[in-house]
Amino acid sequence: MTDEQKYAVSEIVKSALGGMVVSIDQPRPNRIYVLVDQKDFPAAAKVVYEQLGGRLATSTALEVRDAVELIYHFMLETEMVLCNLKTLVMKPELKVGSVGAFLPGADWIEREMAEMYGVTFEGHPDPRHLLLPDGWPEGNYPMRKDFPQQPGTESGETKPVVY
Amino acid sequence: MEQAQVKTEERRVIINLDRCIGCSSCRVACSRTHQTDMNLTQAFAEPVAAFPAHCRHCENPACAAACPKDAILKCEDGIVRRFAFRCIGCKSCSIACPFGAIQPEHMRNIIMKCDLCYKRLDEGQLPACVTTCVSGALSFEDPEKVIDGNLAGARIKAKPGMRRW
Amino acid sequence: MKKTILPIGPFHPLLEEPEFFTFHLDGETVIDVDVRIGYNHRGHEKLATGLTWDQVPFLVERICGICSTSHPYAYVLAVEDMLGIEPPPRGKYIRSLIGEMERIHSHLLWLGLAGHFIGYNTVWMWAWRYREEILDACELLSGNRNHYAMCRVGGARRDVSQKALDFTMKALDTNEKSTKMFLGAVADDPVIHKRLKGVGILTKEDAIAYCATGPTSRPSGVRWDIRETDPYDAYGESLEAGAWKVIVTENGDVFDKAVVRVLETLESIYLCRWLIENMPDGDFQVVPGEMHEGEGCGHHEAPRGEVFHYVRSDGSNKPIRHKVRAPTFSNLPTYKASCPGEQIADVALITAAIDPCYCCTERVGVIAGGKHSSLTQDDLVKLSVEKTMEIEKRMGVKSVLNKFK
Amino acid sequence: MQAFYYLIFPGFLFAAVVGLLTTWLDRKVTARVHYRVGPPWFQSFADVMKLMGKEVILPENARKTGFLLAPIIALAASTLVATMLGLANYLNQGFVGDIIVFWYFLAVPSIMIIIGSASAGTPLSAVGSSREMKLLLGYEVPFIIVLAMVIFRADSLSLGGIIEHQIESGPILYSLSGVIGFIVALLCVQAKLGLVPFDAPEAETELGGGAFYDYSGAALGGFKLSKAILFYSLPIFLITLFWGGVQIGGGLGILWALLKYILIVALITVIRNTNPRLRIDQAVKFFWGWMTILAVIAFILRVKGL
Amino acid sequence: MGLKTAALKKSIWVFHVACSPCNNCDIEILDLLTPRFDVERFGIVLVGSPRHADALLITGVANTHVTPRLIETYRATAKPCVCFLFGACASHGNFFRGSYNVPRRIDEIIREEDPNAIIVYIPGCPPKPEAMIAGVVKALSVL
Ligand code: SF4
Ligand code: SF4
Ligand code: SF4
Ligand code: SF4
Ligand code: SF4
Ligand code: SF4
Ligand code: SF4
Ligand code: SF4
Repeated sequence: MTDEQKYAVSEIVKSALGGMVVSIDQPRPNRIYVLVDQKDFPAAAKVVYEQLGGRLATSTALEVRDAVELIYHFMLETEMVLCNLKTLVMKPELKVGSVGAFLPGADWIEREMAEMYGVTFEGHPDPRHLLLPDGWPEGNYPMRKDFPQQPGTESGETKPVVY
Repeated sequence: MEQAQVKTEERRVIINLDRCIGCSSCRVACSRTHQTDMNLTQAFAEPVAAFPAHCRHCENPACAAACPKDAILKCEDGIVRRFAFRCIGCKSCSIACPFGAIQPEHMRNIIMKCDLCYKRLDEGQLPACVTTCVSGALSFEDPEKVIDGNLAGARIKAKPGMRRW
Repeated sequence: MKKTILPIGPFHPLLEEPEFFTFHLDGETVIDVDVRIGYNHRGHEKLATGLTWDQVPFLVERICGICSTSHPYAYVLAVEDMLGIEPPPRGKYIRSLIGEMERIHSHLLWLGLAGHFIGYNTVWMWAWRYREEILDACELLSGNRNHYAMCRVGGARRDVSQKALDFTMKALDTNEKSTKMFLGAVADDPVIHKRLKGVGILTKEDAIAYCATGPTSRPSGVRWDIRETDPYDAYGESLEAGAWKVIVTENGDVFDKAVVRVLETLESIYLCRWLIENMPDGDFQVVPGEMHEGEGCGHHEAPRGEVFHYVRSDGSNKPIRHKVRAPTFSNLPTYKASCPGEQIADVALITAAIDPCYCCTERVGVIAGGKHSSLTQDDLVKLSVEKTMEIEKRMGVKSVLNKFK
Repeated sequence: MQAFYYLIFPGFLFAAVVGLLTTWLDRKVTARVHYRVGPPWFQSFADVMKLMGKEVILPENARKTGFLLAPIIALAASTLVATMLGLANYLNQGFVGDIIVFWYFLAVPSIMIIIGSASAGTPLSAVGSSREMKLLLGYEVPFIIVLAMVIFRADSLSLGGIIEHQIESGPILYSLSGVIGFIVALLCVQAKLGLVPFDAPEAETELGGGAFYDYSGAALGGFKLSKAILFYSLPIFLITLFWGGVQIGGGLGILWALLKYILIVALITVIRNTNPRLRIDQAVKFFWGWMTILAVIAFILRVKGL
Repeated sequence: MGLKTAALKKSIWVFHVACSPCNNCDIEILDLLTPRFDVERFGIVLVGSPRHADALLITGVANTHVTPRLIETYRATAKPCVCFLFGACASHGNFFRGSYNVPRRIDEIIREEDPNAIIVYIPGCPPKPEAMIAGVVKALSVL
């Protein structure tokens, strides 16, 4: 695959997704970032998975100001391009259709995002805790910014002066 | 001796290379004082001599800046110390130190580093290496007063011995 | 109904990482599987947001002790992707070399444990003996036996000496011999054939649906290897030079998974050799410039499959989001596809073939006809060993042990 | 004199020392098979000594008496076994009671393990206990048939009588029925000692010590010691039954006896190192099936005079 | 030095407690059994029950899941026993100190359970197998 061929992939993705694309960007030949709307999201993922033959590497959730951003990283193995499908899930409902419903590979990662960020995946086959203990308090999402405990706090052995 | 007047942080172990005979007694003394850690690194001026490469306890230590785990810190008394439990053996400090004064401890997979024998200083004793040096090459003084061209690095192109990778 | 739970473990010397399995059984046959993980959850992703960019490689290295270079590798690739940095060739080669050395030692480790699972402890002892040599070479190359700390944004963290490379070359030579011996022992042994063939088949469709990676998907005929499909560092050049090839087999059973791993070890040995022979001179790192806003993805083919990292920066000295996906995370759910319909005695083997990190706390609840009792991982291992013995007996073979003498 | 017999030679002290040395030999040989160096010679002594100095933890639900008395009785019974054997073999002294009593005392340590672990009141120990019980039931059947075979052959119920018979008409081992009986008895001994392949009751890897899971300190030490004494006495017992006993006659007699002893210990060690663990029901099936059939064959051969 | 201590020094039975480590420490502990290091030479044996153990080899950090298990195991161990905190994680918390799932350090947990516990720290990440042997030797010299 030459770089030109890789750059052409964004056109393929664009035509496959049709009207669902809000914006598409290809900063480097092997990375595509596609933004779709929240309500189109599972449908778009289905297209990438079934029509384009994407392998779901994983998905990332991250907190932006008034939404949780979801990024599903699909590896298009034949095109040798990583296609990142993004959407913004608006606070405070934080509800989005589940990809795990038709793609078993997304099952676990959606469970993880649900417990870490409090996103509800509608239609998820098995919405239980994955990593956190079962008795973890409700409404306490460790990866959110408002989670009380800050990482990296140390109580040192001696009081050091950091130059 | 005059340690009562001078604060710890102003004195360092100074090596006079004209006197050093490369006997390594200082390393043995350092190792004995610190149980198993051989805190003192050996430097080589090939093919002439091997001599101790003491930690300078820098003003702004490069080793501490490089440590990802804050395992090396400059403490209130001016001594740059390594905290064994925090060290993860990544040896970034060893790469960062411009004097090659840090050497990995091969057994425990952490690094070791001169701590200026701070326990002995608290008891009013000189550092172990200084007391042991047979030829009087080591002294424990305020570097400002003795800079006369004797310092390691000023005369010989030092080549740190332990950087094998 | 009486309920007996065997509190085996929770800590057991031979196994590593805790997971909790629930197997639904019909007689001896598995109908459904459920896995509960989280015993090892330490909150890496949150911790990463509290560390500076250069500290994170050390943190992610500690996700895992076996694929310990894969995570920093994927992370630096992600950051380099974000910043658009191109490391100098020597740095690239050093990183790839360490990555491949890790694959060799990890596969040998797996081979040993798999031998233990089917009841051949001699395989275990021998594989780990050969692994020591590789670890020695790693120690000479990087200064550490396990956590190598060789990856840095913009290249390798340190240079490697010619002496270390020569030693590695020698270690590779001896290792090639022993790996070939293992290959002979595995591929030709009738007992192992009987024991492993046709067990725990993961079909191509399932492998794709579960998005399995690495040596879990490749035996099923899915040619997914990040080193080939998204080449980075020295992998693209070496593949073009024909130094190694991607191993793909068709059957998807446990036997194929074992064979793929052994063959991959060999390929890694060839690749390491090529890397050492073609190691370019020059600088091994560049100083990364200013951090700016952006996002980047990096992935590396770890011994167990694809490691995926995603970073997002707001221009400060700390990442605002760092996502980590370890290979087992996507490989483990394939149980659901490969275990049902198998004998309970084979489950240990199937799980071992995926090569997750087992642990002591791991207990298997057997739900059969309303009666509830617990089987442990060890019971599974034992069942597995027994089945091997049975087959041996049926075939009138003495013991495979003699092979390794 | 009686006290000397029981406590020093050939009783407790002698048996314990030889038994512990035998245990060490076993471990050392195992290590060599694994390409390791293995423990130093005093290892077993250090182990027992250390256990004696450690705290005994009483599990919460344990029945104290049973739990604590079991190791003591086990130790006493195995000492008794060793003494009786020694008296009959080395000192040519008979004792009140015969081989049936002897057989009974041999079973006592196993029964004590069952009682002790059952009174610990924890699931792991309970599983270990039930496994030990099944194993005991398993191996006693062929064992007693073989014993009966020997008794018929020697026409005597006492150990001394059996030895005398063998001195007169050659060791029992040198006949077809003797060989078959010996094999069966050896495997039963293996099970009695709780060694692989019959170590299911105390499987380290599965049950974390199984029957002994809840024992600690001196109580565990008691069991270990009793096991060690059995490790010494059972091979001697086999020699007594099948191989003409141990006569401390001339210099060569001792050497020959030692050779026989080491041979049997080596056999046991080899069996233990070349076999995987059997599941408990397989072990019971093995004893009730093959072993019993073999024992019966030996008996029939004996009746036919072979 | 009594006979008891002498015997203890020659026969250390260890029990491996993996809290939530990164596997590396555990692999190194397994390495101890393999031919290169063979700790049985020194009478060190890995046992399957904490009640038989003289020493606990604790690796990793105690996250919320395993903390109760750790306490349970410590209670089940016959005293005197030595706790070896194997690795930077166990001795200090490594990077994971301050994580939301790692509430307390292991030595704090054990000290709370038994203020007189003998705790030996073996720093390093992972400590080499030699370090563990050396750690045992050092611990024995203070017994
Ligand atoms: S200084 Fe001492 S230890 Fe070092 S070489 Fe000389 S005699 Fe040996
Ligand atoms: S180790 Fe090196 S950098 Fe660190 S204080 Fe000493 S001399 Fe300075
Ligand atoms: S080796 Fe230890 S002291 Fe040095 S940089 Fe790494 S963690 Fe810090
Ligand atoms: S010569 Fe000066 S600047 Fe250079 S390393 Fe030495 S002290 Fe630092
Ligand atoms: S001052 Fe103390 S610690 Fe430093 S090198 Fe000398 S003896 Fe070693
Ligand atoms: S003891 Fe003195 S003379 Fe000997 S090597 Fe050290 S500094 Fe040089
Ligand atoms: S599969 Fe995961 S836990 Fe296991 S070795 Fe790899 S990264 Fe570590
Ligand atoms: S100390 Fe290091 S090697 Fe050991 S478990 Fe912790 S992170 Fe892993």
